[in-house]
Amino acid sequence: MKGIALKIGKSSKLPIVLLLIGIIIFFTVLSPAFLSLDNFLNVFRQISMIGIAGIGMICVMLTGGIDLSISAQVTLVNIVCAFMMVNMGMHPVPASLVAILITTLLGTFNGILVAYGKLIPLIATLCMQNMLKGLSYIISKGQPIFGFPESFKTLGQGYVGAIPIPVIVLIIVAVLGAVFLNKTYIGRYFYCIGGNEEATNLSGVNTTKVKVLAYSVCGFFSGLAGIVWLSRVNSGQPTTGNGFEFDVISGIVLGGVSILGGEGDVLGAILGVIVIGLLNNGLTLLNVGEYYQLLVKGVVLLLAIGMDSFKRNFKKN
Amino acid sequence: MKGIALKIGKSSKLPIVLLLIGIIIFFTVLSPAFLSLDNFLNVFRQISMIGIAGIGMICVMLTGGIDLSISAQVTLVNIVCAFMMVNMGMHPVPASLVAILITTLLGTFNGILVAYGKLIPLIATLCMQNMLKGLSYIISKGQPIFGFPESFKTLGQGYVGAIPIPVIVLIIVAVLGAVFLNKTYIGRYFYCIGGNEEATNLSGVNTTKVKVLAYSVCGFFSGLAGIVWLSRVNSGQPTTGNGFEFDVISGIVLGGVSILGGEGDVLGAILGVIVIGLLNNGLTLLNVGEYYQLLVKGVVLLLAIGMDSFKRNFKKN
Amino acid sequence: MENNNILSVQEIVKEYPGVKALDKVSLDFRKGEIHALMGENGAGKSTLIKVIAGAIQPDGGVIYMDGKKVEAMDTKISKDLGIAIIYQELMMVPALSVSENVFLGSAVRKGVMIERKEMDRRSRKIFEDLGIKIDVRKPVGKLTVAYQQMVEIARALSKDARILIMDEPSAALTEEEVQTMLQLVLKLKEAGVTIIYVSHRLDEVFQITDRISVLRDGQYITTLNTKDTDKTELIHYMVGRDLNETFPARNCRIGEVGLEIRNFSGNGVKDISLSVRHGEILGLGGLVGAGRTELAQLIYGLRKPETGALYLDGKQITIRSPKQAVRCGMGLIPEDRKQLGLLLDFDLQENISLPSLPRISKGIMISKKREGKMAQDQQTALNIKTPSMKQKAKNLSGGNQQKVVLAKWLGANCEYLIFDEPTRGIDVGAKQEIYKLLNQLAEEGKCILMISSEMEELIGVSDRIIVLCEGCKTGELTKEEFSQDRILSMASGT
Amino acid sequence: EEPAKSDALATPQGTGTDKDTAAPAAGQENQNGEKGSYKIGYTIQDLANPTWAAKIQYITEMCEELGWEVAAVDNGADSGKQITQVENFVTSGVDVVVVQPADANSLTDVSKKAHDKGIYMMADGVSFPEADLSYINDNFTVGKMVGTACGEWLNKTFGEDAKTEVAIYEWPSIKECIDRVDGMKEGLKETAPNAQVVASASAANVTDGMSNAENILQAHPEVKAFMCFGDGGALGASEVLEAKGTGADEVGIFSIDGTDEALTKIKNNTPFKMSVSLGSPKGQADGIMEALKALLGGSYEEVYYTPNEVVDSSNVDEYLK
Ligand SMILES: Nc1ncnc2c1ncn2[C@@H]1O[C@H](COP(=O)(O)OP(=O)(O)OP(=O)(O)O)[C@@H](O)[C@H]1O
Ligand SMILES: Nc1ncnc2c1ncn2[C@@H]1O[C@H](COP(=O)(O)OP(=O)(O)OP(=O)(O)O)[C@@H](O)[C@H]1O
Ligand SMILES: [Mg+2]
Ligand SMILES: [Mg+2]
Repeated sequence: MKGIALKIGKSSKLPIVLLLIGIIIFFTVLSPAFLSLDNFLNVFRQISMIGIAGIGMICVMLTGGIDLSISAQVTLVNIVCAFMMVNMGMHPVPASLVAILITTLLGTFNGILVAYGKLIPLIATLCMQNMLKGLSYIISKGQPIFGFPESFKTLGQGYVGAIPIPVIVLIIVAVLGAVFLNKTYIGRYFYCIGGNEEATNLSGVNTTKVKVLAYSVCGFFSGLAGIVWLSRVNSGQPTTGNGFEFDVISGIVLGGVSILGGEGDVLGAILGVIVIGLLNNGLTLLNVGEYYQLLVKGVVLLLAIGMDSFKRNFKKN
Repeated sequence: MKGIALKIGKSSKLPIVLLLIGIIIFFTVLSPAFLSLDNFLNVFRQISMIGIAGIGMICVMLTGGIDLSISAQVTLVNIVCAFMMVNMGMHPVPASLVAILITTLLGTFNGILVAYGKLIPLIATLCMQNMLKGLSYIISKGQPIFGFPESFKTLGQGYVGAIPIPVIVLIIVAVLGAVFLNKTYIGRYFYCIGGNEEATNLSGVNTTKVKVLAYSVCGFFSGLAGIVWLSRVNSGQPTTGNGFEFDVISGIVLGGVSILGGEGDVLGAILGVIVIGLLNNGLTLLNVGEYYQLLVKGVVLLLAIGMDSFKRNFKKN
Repeated sequence: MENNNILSVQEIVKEYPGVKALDKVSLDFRKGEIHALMGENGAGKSTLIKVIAGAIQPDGGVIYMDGKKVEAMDTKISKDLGIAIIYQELMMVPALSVSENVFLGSAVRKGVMIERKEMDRRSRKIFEDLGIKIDVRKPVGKLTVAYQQMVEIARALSKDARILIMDEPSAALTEEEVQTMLQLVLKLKEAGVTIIYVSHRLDEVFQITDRISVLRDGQYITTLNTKDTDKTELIHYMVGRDLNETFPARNCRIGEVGLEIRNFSGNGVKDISLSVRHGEILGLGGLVGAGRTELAQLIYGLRKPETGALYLDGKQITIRSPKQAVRCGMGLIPEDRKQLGLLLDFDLQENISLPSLPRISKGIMISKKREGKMAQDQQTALNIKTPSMKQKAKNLSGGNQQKVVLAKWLGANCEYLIFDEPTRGIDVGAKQEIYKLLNQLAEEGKCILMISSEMEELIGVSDRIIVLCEGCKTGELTKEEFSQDRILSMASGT
Repeated sequence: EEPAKSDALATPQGTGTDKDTAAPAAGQENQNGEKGSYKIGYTIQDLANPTWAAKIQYITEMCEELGWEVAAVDNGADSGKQITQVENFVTSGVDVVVVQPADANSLTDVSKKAHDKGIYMMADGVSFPEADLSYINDNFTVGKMVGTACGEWLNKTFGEDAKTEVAIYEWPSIKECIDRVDGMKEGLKETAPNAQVVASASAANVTDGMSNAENILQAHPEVKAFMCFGDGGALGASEVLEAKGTGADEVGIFSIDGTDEALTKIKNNTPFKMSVSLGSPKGQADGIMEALKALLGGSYEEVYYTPNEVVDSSNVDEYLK
């Protein structure tokens, strides 16, 4: 705990932490329902899917790439896993594993397109997004698939003590992700590639393979997020996940992950995602209408990143 | 004409031109309705808004930025211009001009955020998108605004000879854009900033101001696109423009505009946009269902950029 | 093939569009020798090194390591064979720490986990051996070029290589640091490491190498035993004609004070006053980190000074941005040409015309004719070696790139020029040309402020020298007072 | 008490028994007895949909008059987001959550949470199993009304034996719209068996409606009718036909929603022939308010249906204000 506090003080996390504190104070003052363990657990459960998929996205973005197809991967996981359980009578566990395997392979395919095929990540994964979306519709014929075994709900809706299981999954995933990115040499390769791909390659690192790996990891976490999602909503829907990639990307970029690659970490990303989650939650608690929510969210985020940028540039001079 | 042909042969346009030809042959064989002047004019009219806004987006992307708020700018223009005409009884011409002025100013504001405020373009303009969307909803209360003066239709629905006016607007804008980017030194500055901002700054270019200008230009063209759009649909809708930024960005990136800045041109961008327009058109002519359209579009675009990338890398070795 | 050849290349060919970078080059390197690779800018030295490293694939030819043919060399194989390389271009990951960069691609690890403490410890040790104080936890991006170069050297040293290839490792270093490094190189040689050394500094080459091979225009010319040759002969082989390696004389007609700063502080420098007269070259000396680049940034409007005033021809002017500086007739040749001097993906013509665009335009329309002519003129004037001015800047050799940066400012007709390490990484021939150019510019009455870490250059070219140490001005020397010892003692603040 | 029959035509259906089994007892007593002020959380699929937006607007106004509070949010047809919103409503302590479900099967868990806290769950548009009260429309029937009207018009205009071509605007990612389209096809088949659906495209807004109409007419110039799941796409098709100068008797457009914009077109003798009104936004709002009052009053029916009324040139003036 002290370690983290120190780290925050030293690193560039200060602005986002301040923002977080600011938001919490603001909403606490205005809404009595806001500051409660219950509500915070709510928020955490709500952001858990974004957070889980975010961990994968960090990997890709560190290498200087991006994966817009994660939303469609989530959709596909929803449909495929639901289909296997309902139409093929599979047990939830193998069905989930197969679904995650599929997105991991899809991620790998994205990686191959980008690393070996040298396609522009933005466009390649956008194409994949379209294809996977189409595929999900075709499999489901546009209809929701529901009626899962009762046990399947546990992952998305269950609790361990007072803590929702998705939150626990998120925490585990985040810790693993942080260790992976910080402490393993493969994680460091992601940073190296984003920072200077040529230099990394010249140092004898097979940057192509490492990049593929980043996308596979991303696929894996999208799959996991998709399963948690499915279990939470308890019905496989072809519209699930629309726009999800944007939530994920904007959250982690707010938390300091650079779209140019080479910069960012799990802690920051999670903080960024939490900020967005709290904003959504707080504004609803305050009974701010949808229209005004858009406006307010825009202004708050703008102020937030403005403050951050100001800090950074102020320090420089 | 020969000049363009030569240019295409020499430059990197070959793959996208081949793709275009491939698509045309493919649909011509399968659908008798495809290959006709009428249909092509149709397609051009359909893509004209994307093309017009695309010209502005090129400017921003050349400098290494991006403007996700263009969709919301289009929405705002729709609502504000409609509001001025219907609720305030303004004449279409001043109403349009005021609306375009507003988006130009909004673009300038984006530019200030990015250039002076040093905010990350992706996030800053995403915030703006939210805010402007919220604003449009608030102004319109979610209701369409309709009942414009009859004359207003001309811009979006009229013809000069056989050619739809939006197409003419697109052509004029594209030619102006091409000249601006290719032949003027300010256009060159956009490229230079994307190529190496610091070096450009050291060479005595006020990169900050030039970047602001790029966003202003982008705002201007979003405004123009919005007015054409409003005139075409003849009703100001608060949903207009949702997802528009994606169409624009994917079209021009397909046409070779780099998301890293410094690369791309108007001709390529327009070709990219046309490819997407023809795909949409051809697939509908063939009565390919929504689900399968997504799949097919994904595959075709992937093949297209794959071919392009293959060519590029093949040539290198 | 001789037994004691550790590495040999046979008939290596590498062609780029319009350039034969390597034309059937064959060379042997003996175990445990220090072998210099010499040649003008663009001779093909770096290309040969990249072929050996497996960073680029040759169009023809064979590489033998320990007498065995190496099929399809790549970076991984060369690393495994014990070849370590210091590239001419800095190969850094800016956001990562010094020690992670030192161990880039070969992190110390236990299983999949990296051992950060161990890496820090080992890199600290390497820097100690090099006699350099550096915070190994600091992100490399925060270091100046000189320090990054040190990191590059440390990286090669960390590898316990059998063959160490150094492509202009000294280009960014000061005399003192070069000496420390050379001592280390000699120590490595004693330990049996083979060293291939590329440098444009003849002194270094004669000081440490055993043999010297010369390339010219992509062709192998000859190999000489260092002790059997001298500078004149070597230069003859390199440039294909005789050239004496002294500083060209100049009849200086020094005029009025042109550029003057009074009491500049901020950006790491403290209370600096200096003035440059028309027709004068003012040298700015000091050790790495003395704050010379920072001072140049202040003058050029890139950073805001906290105090102080700037006068151009007696008029006080506040310069807030490079744009204003350029408008007032200033030009800056930055020390890091790749990051700050050039648009690498743009062609030479576009690079050269950039500062002059408004001037050569009709209204806002660029006149392609004038632009082309301007580039052509500069190519002739500076003898830039390239098949075409439409070549991308990144495809030029280091020396020619530097000429392009110079061409930018010469084309812009600047009155006050700041040169930050103008001959870094430039061959003898080109150096001479640049010295001549400096003289010529001075004769035209321009004010020139030249930052240089090469003592001889500083003394040979300047009319007056100012020395900085830790951001403060520690001395000023007139031509008669020039001496290496005095400058060094001022630079180190003693 | 039985909700008074309003002109909203909100007709209570069902057994008429008090639903105190499902009704949360705890919430009822403290909220019913003491405060006359209620908080309502409303999550709707798309707040940019003019009908829905207007409906919410009316509801908000009516609630304000009563001193109630309404928070309306947009779930974008995303079931995950919807659950989040309901959770947030539950946390903020509303009395009723009204849901226009993005997915009727995904609300089990949150509904339980709501019920545990004594909060009512109400369905708008589409029912879901845990809803205490449903205010719904029957999408298949509505679709069938469109199909029937279209078939009758085709028969009348081109004769019963004519092999006419028909295009459909769908939105296949939403179940309710799929039901509507199924109903359209059925209605058309029953009334005009010779008519053939030659094209279907997804068009939810005016812009897509226009592009698709242009493309469809290119491929099938003989298309005589457009059946649309909503007024958005239909308005686009109408815009294209009007611009082409197509006469009102040449092509017909049939749609659902009954928005003012559509009704204006119907009145002005354009190809736009009819739109099924699901009650004017005001009427719907009235219906929902009645249902809400009944629900909060503790005596309510399980299901209330929206009115489905064909609006065409014969009765358009009654609906246009
Ligand atoms: N990627 C490339 N594309 C095209 N030409 C290239 C490329 N790399 C090098 N060249 C050309 O090959 C030639 C040899 O370049 P090289 O970098 O090997 O020279 P060098 O001897 O290292 O020069 P310097 O001393 O300036 O570093 C030059 O003419 C250069 O322009
Ligand atoms: N030990 C060090 N570790 C890291 N950075 C250092 C160290 N010492 C100095 N620096 C950096 O170097 C800067 C000064 O370097 P600068 O490039 O201005 O010197 P210079 O005199 O221009 O030298 P040169 O141009 O020869 O590299 C300092 O502001 C500081 O940021
Ligand atoms: Mg070289
Ligand atoms: Mg320096």
